[in-house]
Amino acid sequence: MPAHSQKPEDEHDDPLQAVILTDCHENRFMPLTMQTPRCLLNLANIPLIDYTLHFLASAGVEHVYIVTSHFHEEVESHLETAGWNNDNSHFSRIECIRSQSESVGGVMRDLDQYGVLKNDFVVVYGDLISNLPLEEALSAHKKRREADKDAIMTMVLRESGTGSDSRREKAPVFVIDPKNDRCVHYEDMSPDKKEHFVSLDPDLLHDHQDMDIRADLIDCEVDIYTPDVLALWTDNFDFQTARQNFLYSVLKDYELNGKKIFTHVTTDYYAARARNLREYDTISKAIIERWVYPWTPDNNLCFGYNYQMTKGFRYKELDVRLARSCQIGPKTMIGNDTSAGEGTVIIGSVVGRRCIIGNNVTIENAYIWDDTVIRDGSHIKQAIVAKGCTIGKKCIIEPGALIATGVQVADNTTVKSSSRLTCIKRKRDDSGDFEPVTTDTKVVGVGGKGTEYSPDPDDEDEEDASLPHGLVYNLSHLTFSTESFSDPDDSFSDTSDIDPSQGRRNSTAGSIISLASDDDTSASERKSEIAFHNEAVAQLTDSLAKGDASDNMQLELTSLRMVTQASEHAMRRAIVASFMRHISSLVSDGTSIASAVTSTIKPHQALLNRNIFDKEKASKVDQVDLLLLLQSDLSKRLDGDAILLRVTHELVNLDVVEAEGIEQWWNDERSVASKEVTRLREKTRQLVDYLLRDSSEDEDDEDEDESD
Amino acid sequence: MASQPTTSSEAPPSKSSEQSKSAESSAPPAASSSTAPVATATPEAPKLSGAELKKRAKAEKQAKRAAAKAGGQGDGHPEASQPKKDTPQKGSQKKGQQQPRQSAGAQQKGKQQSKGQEAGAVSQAKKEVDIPLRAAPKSTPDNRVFRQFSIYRRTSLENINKDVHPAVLAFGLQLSSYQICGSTARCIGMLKCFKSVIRDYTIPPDNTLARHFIPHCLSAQVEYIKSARPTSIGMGNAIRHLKDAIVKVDPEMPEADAKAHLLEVIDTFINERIRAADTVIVNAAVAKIKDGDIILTYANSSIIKKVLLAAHARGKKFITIVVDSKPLYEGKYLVQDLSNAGLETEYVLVAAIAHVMPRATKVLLGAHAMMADGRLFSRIGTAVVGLAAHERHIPCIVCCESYKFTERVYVDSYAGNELAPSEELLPHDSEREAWRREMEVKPQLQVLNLLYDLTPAEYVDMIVTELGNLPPSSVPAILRMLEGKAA
Amino acid sequence: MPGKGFRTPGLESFVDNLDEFKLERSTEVLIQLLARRQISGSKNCAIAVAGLLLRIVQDSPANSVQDLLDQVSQIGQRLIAAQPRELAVGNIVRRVLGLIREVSGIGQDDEIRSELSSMLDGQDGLNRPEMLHSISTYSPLRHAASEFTGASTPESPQPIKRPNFAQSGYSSFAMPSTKTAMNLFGLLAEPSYSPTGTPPITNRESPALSTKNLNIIQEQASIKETIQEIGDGMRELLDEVDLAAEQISESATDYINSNDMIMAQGLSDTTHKFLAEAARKRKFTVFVVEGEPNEGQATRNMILYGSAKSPSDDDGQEGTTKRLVDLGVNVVLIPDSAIFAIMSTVTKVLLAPQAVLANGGLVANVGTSMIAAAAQAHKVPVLALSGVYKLSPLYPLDTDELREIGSASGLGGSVGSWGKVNVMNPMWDYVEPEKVNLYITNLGGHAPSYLYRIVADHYDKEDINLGTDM
Amino acid sequence: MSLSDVSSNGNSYPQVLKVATYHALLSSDADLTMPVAAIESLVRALAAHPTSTISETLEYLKSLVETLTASVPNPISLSAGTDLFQRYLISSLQTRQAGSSTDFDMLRRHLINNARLFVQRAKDSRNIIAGFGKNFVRDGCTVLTAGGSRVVGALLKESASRSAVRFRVVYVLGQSETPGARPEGSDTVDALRAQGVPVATIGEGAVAYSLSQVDMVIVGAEGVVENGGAISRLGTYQIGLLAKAHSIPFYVVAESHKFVRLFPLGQYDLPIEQQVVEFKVENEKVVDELAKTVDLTKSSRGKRKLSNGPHAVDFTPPDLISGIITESGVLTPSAVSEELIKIWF
Repeated sequence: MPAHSQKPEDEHDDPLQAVILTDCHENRFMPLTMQTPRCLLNLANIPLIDYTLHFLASAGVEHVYIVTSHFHEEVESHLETAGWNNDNSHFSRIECIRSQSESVGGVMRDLDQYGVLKNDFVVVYGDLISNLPLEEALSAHKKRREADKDAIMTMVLRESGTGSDSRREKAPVFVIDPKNDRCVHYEDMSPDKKEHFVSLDPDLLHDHQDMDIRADLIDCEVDIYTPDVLALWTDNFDFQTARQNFLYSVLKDYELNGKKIFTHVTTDYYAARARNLREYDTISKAIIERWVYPWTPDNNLCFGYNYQMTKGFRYKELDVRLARSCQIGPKTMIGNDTSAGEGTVIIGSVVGRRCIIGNNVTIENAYIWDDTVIRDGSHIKQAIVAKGCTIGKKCIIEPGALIATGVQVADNTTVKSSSRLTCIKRKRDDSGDFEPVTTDTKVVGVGGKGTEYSPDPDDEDEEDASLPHGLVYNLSHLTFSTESFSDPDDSFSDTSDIDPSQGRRNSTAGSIISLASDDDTSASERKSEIAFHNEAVAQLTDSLAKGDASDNMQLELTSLRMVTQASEHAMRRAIVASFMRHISSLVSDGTSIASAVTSTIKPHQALLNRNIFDKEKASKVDQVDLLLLLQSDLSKRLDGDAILLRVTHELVNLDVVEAEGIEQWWNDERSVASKEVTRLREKTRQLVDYLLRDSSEDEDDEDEDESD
Repeated sequence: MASQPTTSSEAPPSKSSEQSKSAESSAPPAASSSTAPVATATPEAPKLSGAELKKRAKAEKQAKRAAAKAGGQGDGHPEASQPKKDTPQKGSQKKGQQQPRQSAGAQQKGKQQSKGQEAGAVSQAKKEVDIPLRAAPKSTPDNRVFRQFSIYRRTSLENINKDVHPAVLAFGLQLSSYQICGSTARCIGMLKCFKSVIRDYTIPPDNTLARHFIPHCLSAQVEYIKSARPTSIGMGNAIRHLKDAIVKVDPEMPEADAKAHLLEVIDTFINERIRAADTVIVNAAVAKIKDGDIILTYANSSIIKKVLLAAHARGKKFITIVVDSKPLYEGKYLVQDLSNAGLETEYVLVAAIAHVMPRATKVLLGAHAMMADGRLFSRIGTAVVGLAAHERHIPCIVCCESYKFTERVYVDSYAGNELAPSEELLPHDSEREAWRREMEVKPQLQVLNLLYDLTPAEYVDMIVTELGNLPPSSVPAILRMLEGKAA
Repeated sequence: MPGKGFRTPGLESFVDNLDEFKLERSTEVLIQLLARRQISGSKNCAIAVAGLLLRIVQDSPANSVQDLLDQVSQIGQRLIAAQPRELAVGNIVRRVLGLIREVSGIGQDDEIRSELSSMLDGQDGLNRPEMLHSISTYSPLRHAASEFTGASTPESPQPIKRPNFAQSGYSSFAMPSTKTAMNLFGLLAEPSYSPTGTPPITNRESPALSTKNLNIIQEQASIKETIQEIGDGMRELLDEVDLAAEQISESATDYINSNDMIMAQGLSDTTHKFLAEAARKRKFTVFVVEGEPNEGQATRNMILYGSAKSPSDDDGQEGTTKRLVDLGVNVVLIPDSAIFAIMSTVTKVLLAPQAVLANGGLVANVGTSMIAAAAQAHKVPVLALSGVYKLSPLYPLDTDELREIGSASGLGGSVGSWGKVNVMNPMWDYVEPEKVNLYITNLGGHAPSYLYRIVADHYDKEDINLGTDM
Repeated sequence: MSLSDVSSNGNSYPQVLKVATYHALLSSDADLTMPVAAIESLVRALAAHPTSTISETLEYLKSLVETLTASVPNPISLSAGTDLFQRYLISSLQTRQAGSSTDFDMLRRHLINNARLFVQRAKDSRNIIAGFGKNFVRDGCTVLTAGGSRVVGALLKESASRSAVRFRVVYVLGQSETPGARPEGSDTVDALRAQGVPVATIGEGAVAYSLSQVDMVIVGAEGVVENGGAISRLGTYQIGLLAKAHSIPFYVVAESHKFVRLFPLGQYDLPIEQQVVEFKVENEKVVDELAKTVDLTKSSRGKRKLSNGPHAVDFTPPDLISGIITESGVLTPSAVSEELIKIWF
């Protein structure tokens, strides 16, 4: 980037261009997005698209083309007011292109028609918030391009930390050749999909010595295109989406088109898209917590803002009137000309400009947009109240509620959780313009204005059922244990006795939901248990595969345990899970059950012994526990009963489990808790009977006092 | 240039091991004898010299340790140290090539020689405890810093003493890779390993446990553990405790019983001096936490974690600020665990201490060791935190089990400190590579990665021990008490 | 590669475009660059701002110095607003304003004052008769008469944005110079222009008026060369900023002795030059404190390549500056945590402030205050190296507001990975005056308690409150 | 001593008059500070006194000043005023083409005509201080103050008037000397509470105890001396020490006309002699010095006796002071001496 190497002119010879896609068809923010496109919604009191534009400006982009559709005028007028397209702006050209097409593919083809994009350009979405520097990616792209005409595209991806937030609804899997960052395969894995595996073309394997298969990448769809890409889109008129269709198939038939697509992975920068309300929420928080520095409120990037920050991420504009007894909690943002009355508490919320907030109002983790009036004694929690609304006295807005522009809620009304109020609806005719709704007093109370939003029938089909709408919802149906990637059937063994959503929540901590639920420690303990379990199982399975000595495995386990303070039970569960997984994999590879079992158990009896501490004791809790775990684990597996028999037998032979242990297990009602477990243990019956007949025991304490 | 360190290094070893702390007669010959070939070997093959150096370094170390150990138990030492002196010699030959692949960032063949050299240079350097005038022009004062400690880190299972028990082997690796970190965890881990060692040990005919076990079995383990990472004071105390017990074992006692007894001894140590102590301390410390407190802590001390979790469990409402720093970033684990447990937490790096300290109401610190004069020996950076707290009159509480107390007294943070490999300070492999290359050719460029520092007693307001809460000044009193108990 | 690649906007691109863009655009661009922190560091900011202002002065349509002043101070305030914590911006603007006054001798032009005071009366309840009294420190002609020239009727042009102290981290710092000497007398001074509006004494008034009119006349006559002159002055200012580091380093050998053990907070350009200069005569050791999380990379590169950028992203032209190690300095890189441990062997501490405040305190990269404290605890002298352009006339009212707080991702991990933990990454520290022993500027060494004087010499009282609010 | 030998030139009438004027002024106008009262009374005297030549006037003034200082128990801040006045005369005479009588008359007239104006200015300067001094009081901070300083009062009230800033005050109230009377500062406390500012009143003994929750200390001063130290109500010094010990910023608020040309080296180096530390043994009664000092006839030239009354002061050395807030901005103590030097040389 140093200047000396470059005359300023050539910026004008080949200016860096960019395309912003402001996707029109948008239901997740409904009814908020009825009259305004999503890219103009306020996030932390600034329209989304401004972040995107600043992002491009900071990358040195000179020409910007904004693809709009229904809301062409709105976008243009915004550019006008925000001074983006006056002649002093950073962009020497900024232009709105109206496109009727509903899909990315369509837009791309239109762009190709339009033919303004002569040289490499950046493609982003109008809801992108990011502070990552494109420079490296751009120059790398440029380099490759010069080297190889077919290097047509570079995707800029961000590494998510573990349990990152922006990863909830999509789990893209990129297969990348680490040597040249080339992306050789892409698969889109949404969590609700049942099958969790990537199918690789075998040829890849000998084309590339090593490949990274990464599911930890956050894809904000920041791409660097060469004009050829547009051509490619045009050639394949059936492509709709940029990833599932375009990327996937271009990579797939590399043989045909010979086009190469590359990735650029950044680690410690922020990039996210406000695709749904929960992301909207997390991003707002991220901005307030300055993750997106320098895109922080108090940097007042956009003209006319003058936020100041005080301790604890409290942002106030110059002219905010607060009563003496009014408390402003941390992570709060309040716009100009807003006043808050006595005894009012505002925590972790964003309040827009010109709002009037009465006395004794509580606003918690909520988003109040401009010009809204909130009367005395109302409580608002984890909700969005759009522009120009009125909330009456002593109202309660329950978590997840969505109140669209202009709605008026009468006094003493309770707005139900996750209800979405609006006061306009789209006309039935296809004119696309709006008409006021008939007020439903049940919802907004007598004297209120507005009603529950009902998605238009023609939108329904586009609603992706699996996708969450509200700010608050149960994530459990979306979650998947990290392990379930490697080996689906095991994901049960966690879920069986721990609800992963519990654990998951913590990892999504920071999102609104977590605030609601995280305070109970049980959840967090389970979280750490899950963590331990997955970790341990992973460790053990591959050391089993590697055939490590059980000593090392034990040490690994204990060290892991020291970190998570997992219970002995957890230890056993981990061991059982991994062992059984190993066995069943052996079996599925055609090994006989018997040999599979012995080969797995025998070398590691020490390990098992170390985790059974009740040899002397009369009641063999641990052994019973072990067996129960076996039972439950195997109940999910192919011919589990046979394996169970083998395993128990093996265990008895190795004196890992004593006859009493078996006996107590057999008589334990938990072992007949459910139908299939009972079925499972049938095969083992004769063994048990045999054992119970002659309970001959020989003493042996194997490393017993390893216990802690 | 490259061979510079070696050439300057003929003389040092012998003189060094003289005044190496508890050195006694038998060590120096051993050391210097092992060095003799090196001196000649060096010039023609720098590659060799690297390996050689390491070898000599190692040999010396062992000799020295042998010496040190000799202090511990009477005779039987010479034959003990004999085998050890040559095993490494053939071994470390290989090690020259070995080293690179082991070292953290995967590196290529190209580096071997230099790698060896670096380690060699340092391990050789560390022997010169004083700065001989002769070396003055070449070595400016600061080199002192380096010459004092061992930077030697075993990262492989190559050529170790055959007597080392597998459990101990694994343990060693976890030490050197920080998988087991924090003095308490290390101490417990070690003792556990010793238990399995004792279990698998059999007294050879016509010998007694008291006389045979330490020199022929235990010492090997200790050596190895030390070679993985210098033992902490707590571990030292534990070892001494064990040795005492062993020496006291009645020769008449049947083997099984004796072993059982020793296991017993270890268990009681773990349970009384560490586990029970912890619970007592936790209770005492929790009592000091009030609602609305803002507790600031540094790095990741196991005991502090227990305290905070316990306090939270007992429904106290407080905020925890975790201050963290290079090289280990342990605080990240702490803060995650706390936050998972539902505590309200904040996280900053130590540089930002001035920003967070004013808000803090109490400072809780863990200890690596307590010096007899009440100074706190703990993770590097602790001193700064202590200072910041002291400046603002914020009470600074140290939680420390009494088994970490030591009669030793240091005046500055150099004494008794541990120097970790400099790579750990450098983020990327590429950068490590660049620095390593640079540091070879430019001896005046160094990266200093100390692991501990010494906090002046006046920065500490209270020490919570299982024997009660006490001011730093009464640490020696406690020590006396403990001596009394032991005797 | 960037050669033909795209370049992220920054100081270079700005300076290059300065001449071709329209003035307005350049201004906008600079404001954005500052706000986006794409131009950061006191030196870069100073250069950029000075560059822009120079341009303004050169092709300003202003037909009176007054217009020029207004123009500059308006744009100046917007620049300050863009990055209020980067005090260098404000400093340069004030310096330029002062310069204009000095050159044009408008120092005692009452219009500004009366207007200024009127604004102050009006909006801040501040009225300070003595201010009307004060003579610009720059004014070469300090004729006693000036003290009587009274403003008859303040015809105030567009009101300057009111210094809204409520939000500002700063307050004006008194100018103890002749003018404040006068303002002790302010109480008893001639009332002619007092807000209480006692009828002025006529025969005092006339000469005043005449002198004033005179001023204005000769102004309009000489406006062109005045502006010429101002331009030259500003170029000097630019040079001062440019050469500050060198000038400071010239005195290096007075402060660093052989076998010194220096601890340096990072390796800023200034520090580097300073040490390099000293290394030519002396042999010493420097412990470089890394300055994680924000400065670490730069520091390491500075040691290794002699430039803050690693050669890779500096296409091949590293080693422009000679590295300390090549000069025979013992360089020891230490992490921030090791400060206290090392301090016992250190003989001097070198700080490189972002900005220096009039009370003798300073703002520098985070960790500095910790170092200063440790040094104090060990009774180690602390030297701060700072160009005069970093010396700000502001008094820190709220030290929290001096500090830039950066992105937590500097501490590694992404938002999600931190869960509910509140991660903070402050980038700057404030160091109290009593923790600094000596300031070494391009004018020489000063005790912190004396800085107020240097401030007085470099800034014109009128300009101090300039847009401190944003 | 008798009135007659007070003045050098026998003419005693104006003396009495103006000493009376001084006290009258002080009592008449509550927020009139001693230096200003002094100045004004000087001006009036000047008006009454038909002097023609410069030297004569100066001479006359000198004598006036002496009487005046002689007349009050604690002349420190008063002398600030008188000094200022004299210096102003002299310096402004010098700046003019010295000696030309028209100029002198001019000056004289200016002074006489604008007596009220000076007072007004003095009061304005207080407002100015309040006007920007209030910026020291940040949102959510706690201020500790002591004594009955009107400037500090004004400053705090001003701050309280800003809705953006919510702050708390810890007010140190000494016990009132005359039993029954409320300790000085109580009215400020009431005023603040009336404005909704939470105020805690503590005894002087509780300062150290409360400091840990205080963000800054703001006190007034009777006089600011040459080394930048402050002479202020008894008890200020100890607060300064404590603030230093807790590294809490300690600000002194004073109008610039309170700058005194005085260089005390310590507590007992003040131009007045106070019987603060009085050693007694049983049944030895201490004479009530206070009563005496009030009436003139008792008072002797030079140092006046003054017991631990409301006027007792102590000296806060500059190293304890973080900043001196004057109407022209914040001065570091080091800057003060320069100020004064400039007036006198």
